[in-house]
Amino acid sequence: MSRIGVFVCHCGTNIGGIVNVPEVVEAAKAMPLVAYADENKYTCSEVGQGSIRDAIREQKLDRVVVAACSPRMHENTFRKTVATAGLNPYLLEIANLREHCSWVHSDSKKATAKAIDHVRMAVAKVARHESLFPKQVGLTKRALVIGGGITGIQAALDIASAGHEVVLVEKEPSVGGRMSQLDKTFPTLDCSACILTPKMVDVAQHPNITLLSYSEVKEVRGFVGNFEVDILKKAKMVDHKTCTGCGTCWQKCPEKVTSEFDLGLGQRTAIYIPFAQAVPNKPVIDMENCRYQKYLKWTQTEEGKKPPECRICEKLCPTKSIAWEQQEEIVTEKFGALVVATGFKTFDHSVYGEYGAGRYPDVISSLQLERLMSAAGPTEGEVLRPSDNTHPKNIVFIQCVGSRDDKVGRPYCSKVCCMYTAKHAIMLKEHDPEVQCYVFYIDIRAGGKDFEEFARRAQDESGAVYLRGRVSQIYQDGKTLKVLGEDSLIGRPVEIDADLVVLATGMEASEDADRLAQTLHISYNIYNFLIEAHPKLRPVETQTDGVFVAGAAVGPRDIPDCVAHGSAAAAKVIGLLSQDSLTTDPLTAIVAPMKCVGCFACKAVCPFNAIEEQTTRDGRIIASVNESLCKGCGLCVVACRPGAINLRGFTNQQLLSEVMTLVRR
Amino acid sequence: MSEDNSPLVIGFLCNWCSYAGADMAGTSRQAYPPNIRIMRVPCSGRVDPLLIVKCFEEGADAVLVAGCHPGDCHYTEGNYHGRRRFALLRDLLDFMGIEKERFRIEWISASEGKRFAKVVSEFTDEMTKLGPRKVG
Amino acid sequence: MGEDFTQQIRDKAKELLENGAVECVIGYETGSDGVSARPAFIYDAAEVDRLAFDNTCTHNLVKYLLDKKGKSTAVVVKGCDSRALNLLLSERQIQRDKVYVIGVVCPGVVEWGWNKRSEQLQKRCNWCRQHTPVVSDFAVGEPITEEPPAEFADVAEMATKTAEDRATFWRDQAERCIRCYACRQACPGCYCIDCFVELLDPEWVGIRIAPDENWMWNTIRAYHLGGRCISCNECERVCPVNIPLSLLNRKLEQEVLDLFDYKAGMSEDAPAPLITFKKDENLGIAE
Amino acid sequence: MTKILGKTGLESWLHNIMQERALVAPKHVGDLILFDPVQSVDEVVFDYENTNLSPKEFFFPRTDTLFTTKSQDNDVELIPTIIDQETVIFGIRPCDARGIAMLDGPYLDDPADSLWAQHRNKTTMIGLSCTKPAPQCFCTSVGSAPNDSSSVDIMLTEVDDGYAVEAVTEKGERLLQGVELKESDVTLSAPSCDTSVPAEGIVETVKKVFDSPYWSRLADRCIHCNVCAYVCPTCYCFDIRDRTDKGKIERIRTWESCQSKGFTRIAGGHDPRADKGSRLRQRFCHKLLYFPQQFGPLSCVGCGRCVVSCPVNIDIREIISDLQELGAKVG
Amino acid sequence: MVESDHSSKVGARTYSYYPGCSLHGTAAEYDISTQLVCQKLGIELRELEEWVCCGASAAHSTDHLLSLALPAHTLKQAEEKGLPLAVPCAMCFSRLRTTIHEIKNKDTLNLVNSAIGKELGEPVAVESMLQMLADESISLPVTKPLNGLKVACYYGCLLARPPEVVGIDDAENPQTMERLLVRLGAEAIDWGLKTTCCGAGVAFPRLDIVLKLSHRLLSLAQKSGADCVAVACPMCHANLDMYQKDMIAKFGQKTKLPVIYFTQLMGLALGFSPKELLLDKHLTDPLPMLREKELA
Repeated sequence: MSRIGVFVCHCGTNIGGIVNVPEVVEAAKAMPLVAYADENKYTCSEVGQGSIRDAIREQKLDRVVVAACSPRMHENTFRKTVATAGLNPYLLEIANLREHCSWVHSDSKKATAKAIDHVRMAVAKVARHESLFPKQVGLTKRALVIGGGITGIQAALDIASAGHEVVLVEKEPSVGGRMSQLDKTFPTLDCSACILTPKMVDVAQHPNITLLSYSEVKEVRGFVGNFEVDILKKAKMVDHKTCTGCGTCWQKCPEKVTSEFDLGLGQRTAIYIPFAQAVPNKPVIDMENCRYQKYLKWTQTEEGKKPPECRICEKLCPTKSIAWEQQEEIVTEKFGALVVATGFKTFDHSVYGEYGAGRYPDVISSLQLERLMSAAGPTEGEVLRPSDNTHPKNIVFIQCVGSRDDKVGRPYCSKVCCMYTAKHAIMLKEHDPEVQCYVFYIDIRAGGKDFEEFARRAQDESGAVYLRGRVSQIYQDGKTLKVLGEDSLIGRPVEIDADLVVLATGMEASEDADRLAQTLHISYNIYNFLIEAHPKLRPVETQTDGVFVAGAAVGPRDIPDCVAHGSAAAAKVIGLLSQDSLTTDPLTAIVAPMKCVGCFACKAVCPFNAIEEQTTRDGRIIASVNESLCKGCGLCVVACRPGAINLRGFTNQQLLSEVMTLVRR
Repeated sequence: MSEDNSPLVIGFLCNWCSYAGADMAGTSRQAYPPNIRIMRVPCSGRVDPLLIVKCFEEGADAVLVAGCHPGDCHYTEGNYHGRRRFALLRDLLDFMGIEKERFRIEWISASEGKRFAKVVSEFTDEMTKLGPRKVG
Repeated sequence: MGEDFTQQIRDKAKELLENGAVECVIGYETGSDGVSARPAFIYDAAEVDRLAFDNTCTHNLVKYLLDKKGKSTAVVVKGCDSRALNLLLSERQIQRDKVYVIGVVCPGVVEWGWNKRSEQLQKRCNWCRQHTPVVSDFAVGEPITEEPPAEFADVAEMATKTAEDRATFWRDQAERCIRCYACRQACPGCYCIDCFVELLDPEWVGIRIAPDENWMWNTIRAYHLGGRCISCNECERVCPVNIPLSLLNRKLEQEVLDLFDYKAGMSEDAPAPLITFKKDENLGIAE
Repeated sequence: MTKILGKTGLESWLHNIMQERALVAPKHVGDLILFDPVQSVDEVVFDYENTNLSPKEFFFPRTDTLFTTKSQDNDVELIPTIIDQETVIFGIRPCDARGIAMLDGPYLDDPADSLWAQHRNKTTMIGLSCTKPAPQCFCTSVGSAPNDSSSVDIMLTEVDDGYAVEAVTEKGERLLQGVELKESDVTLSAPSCDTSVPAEGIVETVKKVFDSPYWSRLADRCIHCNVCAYVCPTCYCFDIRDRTDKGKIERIRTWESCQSKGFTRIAGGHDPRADKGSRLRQRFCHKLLYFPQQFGPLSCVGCGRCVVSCPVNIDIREIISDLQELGAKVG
Repeated sequence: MVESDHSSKVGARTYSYYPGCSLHGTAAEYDISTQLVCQKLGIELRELEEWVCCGASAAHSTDHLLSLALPAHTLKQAEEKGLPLAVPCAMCFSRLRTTIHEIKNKDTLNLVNSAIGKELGEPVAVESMLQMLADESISLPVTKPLNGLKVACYYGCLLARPPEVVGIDDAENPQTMERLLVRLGAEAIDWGLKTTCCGAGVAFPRLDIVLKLSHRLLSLAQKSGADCVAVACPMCHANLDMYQKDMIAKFGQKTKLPVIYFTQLMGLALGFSPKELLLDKHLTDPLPMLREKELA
């Protein structure tokens, strides 16, 4: 006869405010096998946990039900509590009286009845719990960081400096991410390249870090401590072992193509490094635009004009590093932990018809302005109007383009635009004292350290005119851009003849972040930002053990937060990899050999190939579970008609007793 | 049927998405009728048709199974299998006399707290209108 | 039809037994009423003359292969029974090399009972679109080309009733069920060591032979046959209280055809619908 | 002098019985004929060979509650089931009646089964002798006859202008009070029935052929369903398990059969009768050896239901003659 | 009035025609040019017998139900005729389309039905004349291409907004009229204020605003090199055409910019004379410019 202890929590007034806790305790006492029932103000507090431990000892309890908040919050906490009192941590069940009861129902009588039912179900389930013992599983002490922006770089450096091997995978030919496209950084106006490039070099030279640029993660298998990742290394057509990065090839390459790095404002060659300080500082060949590749394709189809055979880079390369026969290659590597730092991309403002839908060349995005202001940019730092390369005098900034706007499906605030617009206003005034900046804004959000002061400086020292209101239309009137807006503080329409309009475009999740999330089995929200395990308490972890997320891939974030996030994720990985072995989750499937008829429906449905074939003494071939691969989803249990396979922690008996106690109450 | 003959709805929620969605409904205080009793399962693929038929055999008025949106499953394929099982089961139950509307399947993600509250409210109202089970 | 088929079967059985290809030939023989057929197990070549084939040979003999695991056995199968071979092969219950299949092209079986025999075809033979065995090592009779696909009139007729009428109809059937499990024991698809209905823990179905428990038993038995039932209709024939189990099986057969475009037992390696899936299929739920 | 009750007289008599007692009679249910409580006389079927299921169900129901519990402040009181409903079974065939009477042996031996006892004395059996026995009937071969009235309370025999009435027990007589019967001198003919089943000395034969391979060969085609046991008037095995619902606990007894897998499974999983042959042999040994040794008569009344209902035609008459043949050879 | 034959034969392109009050009044030249162009293109216009005011006047700001009930009458007639409804005037077009949009709501539908005393069924397709004539599948037998004519297409507000009701190709930068005129040989200039308000709505109380907005429009069109402005709405035409004298007085605009209906330009291209197209009826006379371009 087991003795079950039920501990009902007030959670301050969160539960006690609606649910009549004493009534629940009384009802619990009357339930079968319940030997002890009590209530606590805060069961998760030290006092609360102490009362559980004492009750276990004094009342000789062998099973515990905690009726409090969601098991997703404190199941582990209470498992540790009962473990310290000498009880197997899995002889515990949590009844959700807060998120699923008191917080969503106002009728106290019905909420209490529901609470009692939830406790009754928990008691019925815990009565069928058995002691479970986690197993130790080997661990690959290697980490994979996906995304070579500042967040990924920071995470990789921290993990590597803790002595673990790191592979950093970057989709572009060079690491650096969005930050490498910036000119200055707020609020300190540090030059972005000056603070980023050293870290990029560190990443390239760090003995523990293997940098796989121009590569993408294709598939991820396995589980925490034992991930197996297929990485696609795209064909560079250049042998980076022999290439010294002397630059002859990209200086002589005849094919000029618009540069993605410069966001269409500048050009690059077919064989190129995206920007001067690129790391690795060795080029890749753009297969679409390389003249020789076009020539090769032409030879197969023989249509249209015969393109030149070119191969100039091959002729001029001092180290003969051009390797036309190079193929893309998939390498499969084992890792213990994964960090996703895939960063963000800026909002495509061409959806705004009222701002010219991308037709007016002098209406540019803020990142394009960064390129114009950058010394390594297409105009070597001279801010010129893309239409006629003249110096703009009146510059209009429009805030919240693709942020805080339901019409384009981006209701969230991108957090950093107010700050970089203030930076732009300050820097532009420094570049050219005659510049007059106007900023159309809804609210200025400058919530970081020294941020508000920085934003004030843009208005007080740099003379930027901040107009609270939205711009209704921009149209080209001869050489100038007419900006029709409104200053809602004085309630008057405003019209500005602008030489240059800069749209403060918001932040979005990077390209096909959803596909990567699905590969990693982590969830993402409707904007494709990755969902962290808990927004407040576990910001860099995810639902999947061993997969961590950091930086702007999780949500709009500025550089200081991204770096902090990168280090936080690294700390989590270091914590994980510092253990010699991992304790697996014991909630795995188990086969009853006498009942299995060997139809292997379980093997057909198991997503993790965790079902193996085993021959019994009397020659029958039956199923058996590889517990290190089994993730405890339970698909096999439902597929098994004779009920030969069961799932620890959610056994058929436990779930059935929950239903039976509910319907036969 | 509970005492005041408002319908008894039994909910099987997958731990990674729908149960978290229900938690989200809680944290954002999205009220919904208290008829539902929620059971946590690792995945919608763990919900056994035997359990669902047992609920109806024992007189439950309605069963809700909620899992991750196809493609989002924490175990990659759980809801795909679940979808097939429930599609077949729902037709069989309908054929046996349990109205199709009494067995509802929804894909609710971890961030759709409001939608969870809406689904439960709609479902409970629908069941109240449908009235008690006439046979068995 | 009978005389020629019977002789061919006898000759083949004699040949197989004499050259030791099989230890036992499972066929049909005339029953104690001298009118209807019953399964026959011939171990000795001399007894092949007991074998007979006529239009009362209804039993699905494939079920007996489950008792002959590992022993090479010959079995007489009609069109519908042969699909059970594919089912058991795909679920790894029998080995193809241990089974010698005598496939008889079946012109249809008549309504019969003990000491009763009518000339009217069984209703399942009117629906049948599988007169020619899908698997056979030795064919008896000319293959028949099939007419257009079966329509499910009986299922459609049931579907026109209101939910309450359907519930009452099945409750009456459940009232009569005496849980003798003949339907399970006759079905080639039911080979679990411990059937869910007899499990004590978890006790899915209570011990009482009462309408509620019987309703659950019939529902889950039908569900477990979803996408697996090869509609040999033995379950309905053996039921002592005449519960229309074919209605349930054919409803699921139709649903499986509509939803997954799958027909049970047609090939050895096609995975059953409920243990596979297609990512982007739209099954009309929760969309 | 035989007393006659006209058809209309019989119907009105049955109508009166129905007023204070539950009347069970053969009734059309779908295309079956089953013993079932009837609400009006016109539901009763008079001309039939025999019902598909035996009437044992009204003495040994398929599901029965032995007792329920009532608990206050943690002591538990057991409340046995009391049957106060008076029942009359009309149209029971002599073989079935004899089957019921035969089960008094196992059920009423000390310690008597209270439920069976209550059913027996609360139920009156109005027998209907068989005018034309069915091909599967062989009651005369096992010590009974189409007009054997030894186990019924009242025996009716159909004659031209009604039914000859014979009150066998005083329970029968009490039931017949107030029913005017006509005198008639018509003589009742004794219909013949299959007497070819060599049941004589079968008990000894079964003992001799217990280890013969005949049993496993016979069991080849048996699919081990429970049909034969559940339709048989003399099978009386059951299973017991507790059930809780809304706080009330009841001990349930239901039909069970020696053919089910696990019927003889013992703790630890061993099953002495795991193979098919031994389970099938158990059925016929119980009927033709163990029961006669313990209670006298063969535990088969020759109703032929198992012969008709068995999906694979395992025919007890064929088996008895095979066994006699085998027995003779063994010597 | 141009007689349109009411032959019962329904040609490939047969429309019910809803001219609206302006086209029977001040915008007669839009009506005539439309009828002529349609005749030439083999499009049969059958004017509804008892069409009523479309409610575009002050009605829709004072009585919302009235502004729906009036167009509902016309929709009912068009429904009975069973032909798609062609509507040249942007204001009528906007009212009819808004009504169809609003009666999707059951309660509004019941209110309107009770107001007009009839049951509105499934509404017929309502197309503006611009959308109908700009259809690429209509072959244009151009006899006198408008070579050298630079046209600024002006849509105004009602043809462009709200996009989900009027179904224009792009609410900010529509190209329907440009594509049509280019097929006629003209050159459509790219300018930013095609769908900006001309102020006509407040013409009486605040004429100063009208002059400011219209002047901004016309001066940008002129600066962008337009020889004339093409419009598809009587209100735009009246407002831009009527006050050019005041604009010159107030803002010193150099030369006048003729404002022409796009159907008149189509008429010219299809060979009709300016006289037939009533091109001499405009306050800002377009004929000198057209003669200079050898189009008149």
